[in-house]
Amino acid sequence: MRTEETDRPFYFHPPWNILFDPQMLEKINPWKINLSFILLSFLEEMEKRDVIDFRASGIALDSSATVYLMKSRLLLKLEEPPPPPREPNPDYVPPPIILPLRYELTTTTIQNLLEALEDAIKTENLFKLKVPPRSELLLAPQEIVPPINVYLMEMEEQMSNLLRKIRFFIKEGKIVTFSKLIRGLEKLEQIRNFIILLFLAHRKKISLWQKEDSDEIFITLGEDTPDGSFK
Amino acid sequence: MGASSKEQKEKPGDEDVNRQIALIEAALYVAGRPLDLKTLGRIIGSRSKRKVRELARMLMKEYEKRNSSLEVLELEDQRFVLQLKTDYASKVRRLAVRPLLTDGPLRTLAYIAYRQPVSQKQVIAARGTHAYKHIRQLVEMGLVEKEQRGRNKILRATEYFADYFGLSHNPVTMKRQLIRILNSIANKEKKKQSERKNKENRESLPLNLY
Amino acid sequence: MGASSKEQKEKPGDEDVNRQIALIEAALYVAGRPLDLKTLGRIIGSRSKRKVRELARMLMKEYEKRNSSLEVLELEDQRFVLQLKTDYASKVRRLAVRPLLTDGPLRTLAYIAYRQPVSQKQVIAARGTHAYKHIRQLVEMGLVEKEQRGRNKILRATEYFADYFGLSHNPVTMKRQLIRILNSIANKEKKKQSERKNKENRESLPLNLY
Repeated sequence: MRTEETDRPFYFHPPWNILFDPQMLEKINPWKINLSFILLSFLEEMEKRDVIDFRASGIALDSSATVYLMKSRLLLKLEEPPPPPREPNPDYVPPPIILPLRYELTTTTIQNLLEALEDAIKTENLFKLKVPPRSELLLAPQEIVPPINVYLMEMEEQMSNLLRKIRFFIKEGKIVTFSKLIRGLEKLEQIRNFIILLFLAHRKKISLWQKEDSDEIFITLGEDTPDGSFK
Repeated sequence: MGASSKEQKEKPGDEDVNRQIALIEAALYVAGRPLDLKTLGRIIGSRSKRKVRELARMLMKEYEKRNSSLEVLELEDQRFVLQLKTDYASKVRRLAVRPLLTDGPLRTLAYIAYRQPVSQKQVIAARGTHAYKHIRQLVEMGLVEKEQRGRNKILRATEYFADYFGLSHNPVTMKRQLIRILNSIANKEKKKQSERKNKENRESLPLNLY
Repeated sequence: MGASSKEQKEKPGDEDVNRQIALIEAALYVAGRPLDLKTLGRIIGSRSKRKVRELARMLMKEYEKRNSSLEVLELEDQRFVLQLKTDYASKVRRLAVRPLLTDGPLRTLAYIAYRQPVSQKQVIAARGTHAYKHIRQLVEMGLVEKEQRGRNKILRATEYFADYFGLSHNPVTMKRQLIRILNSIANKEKKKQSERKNKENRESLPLNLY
């Protein structure tokens, strides 16, 4: 019935084990060790068990000397010994109060969240995030203004053309990215496509996405154009 | 015929009572704080405080009979509150919606409540400089309020705090009630500590108790 | 003899079951949101989903039997929730007085949910340095989670956030839901604005699309 635990000598258990574990002894703050208590109880325990272990006593004595040495070294470094633990407090601090647990319905609604979102987006540096893939495209406005005017006149037609193209890509099961959509087109055409995309998004025909750290724009069909319908 | 007309009268009456009790329950559930008879009366559409109290007590009894982790309490000032029984708290604490205060801020809170009105300077002197952070947190949570008085900042527990414990909103009464609560907590803790000391063979034990 | 030993066995068993049901109630009450079987299992110390579901259903039945304004529901994804019955909500909603978050942190939260997954850097750039504090608070409240990815900290909204606002747990769907609702608000607002002034700034148009 003897377990491994009971086979080990008693002094390998707390509080005496501190004297028999050099690694532990090195780590501990010597001021935290009450040597007289440990040694006295060690002796008492040996007496109680009627086994005098001189080897263990020697180690205990050696460790005690080490602890004293550590303490005196700290003192020499002008380190104050910590104040006695039970010094009366200058002011009484009551124990922590535990608040009772009560569920509480909060007043914040999804509406509040969305209003907050609008505010957050308004103040965000939008241009940094919303520019098309190559920002230089928008940096030459003089050149593109006249053609756009022509374009605006046939906007409806252009929009349905582009929407057809997007649907085609989606039907093929491909992810529609802006760069895929404009692949092979000239710069001016790319800009036109981007503007039409914005109009399509405005009419909820499509949704536009951007991933973080990427200039790519992802395109999905909008709520007014469910995936299945290819009218 | 008389019997049947009586039945007809009682039936909707019972339903009314049930509905009113359920409404009081709904009110206490949503509020998450003690509500007074006037507020509860407004919810069930009754001006009779006596009647409202009766209904709230019926709800309280119903909760007592149930095998429930929740309880309805009647506080000294005739307010009622629905809350979790304390012996369930430790197991489900971490699921709570609001960030829960850790031991440090709770001690600072206890100190402020105990000494209120108390200057911030005094709180820092008693609790250390980390208490600045606690005070900020407690003010943010609405448990403590700060008032500039001359060069001093005066701290006190809020009514919201008082509601947590079902304490009176009157500062003097609140303080008296609090001191009683804090003393009883302190006594319990002392008991626990001495029990723990007796068992203190392993270092890991006291850590796991919390 | 057999009967008495059976009785002895059953009694503590019954108490256990009652305690476990009450613990599930405690968890659902404190959380105020749907909890899955795993979470509930952890609370009652059981890994058997079947058993947890059974106990939660017992709680549900108990609530059905009571004259209560509260109900326990089993959702399609096997989560359970304790909530106020809808026909009581309108009567007591005005007793809710505290917002989940103040304006600043709420805006930061909305921004994170909208842009997620989003780097902390980007959130700070968009919301200002005070957002560091907001992020800490949001993480503490369990509304946002932070993941270290290389040198970046990536933020996203948690399932708790989704549950609180009744949004999908799937981040992509959640984002789409947010955008849809936002667009409908934006459109309404735009209508109002254009009614007020016919001259609309053309540049602002595409910006509101997102």
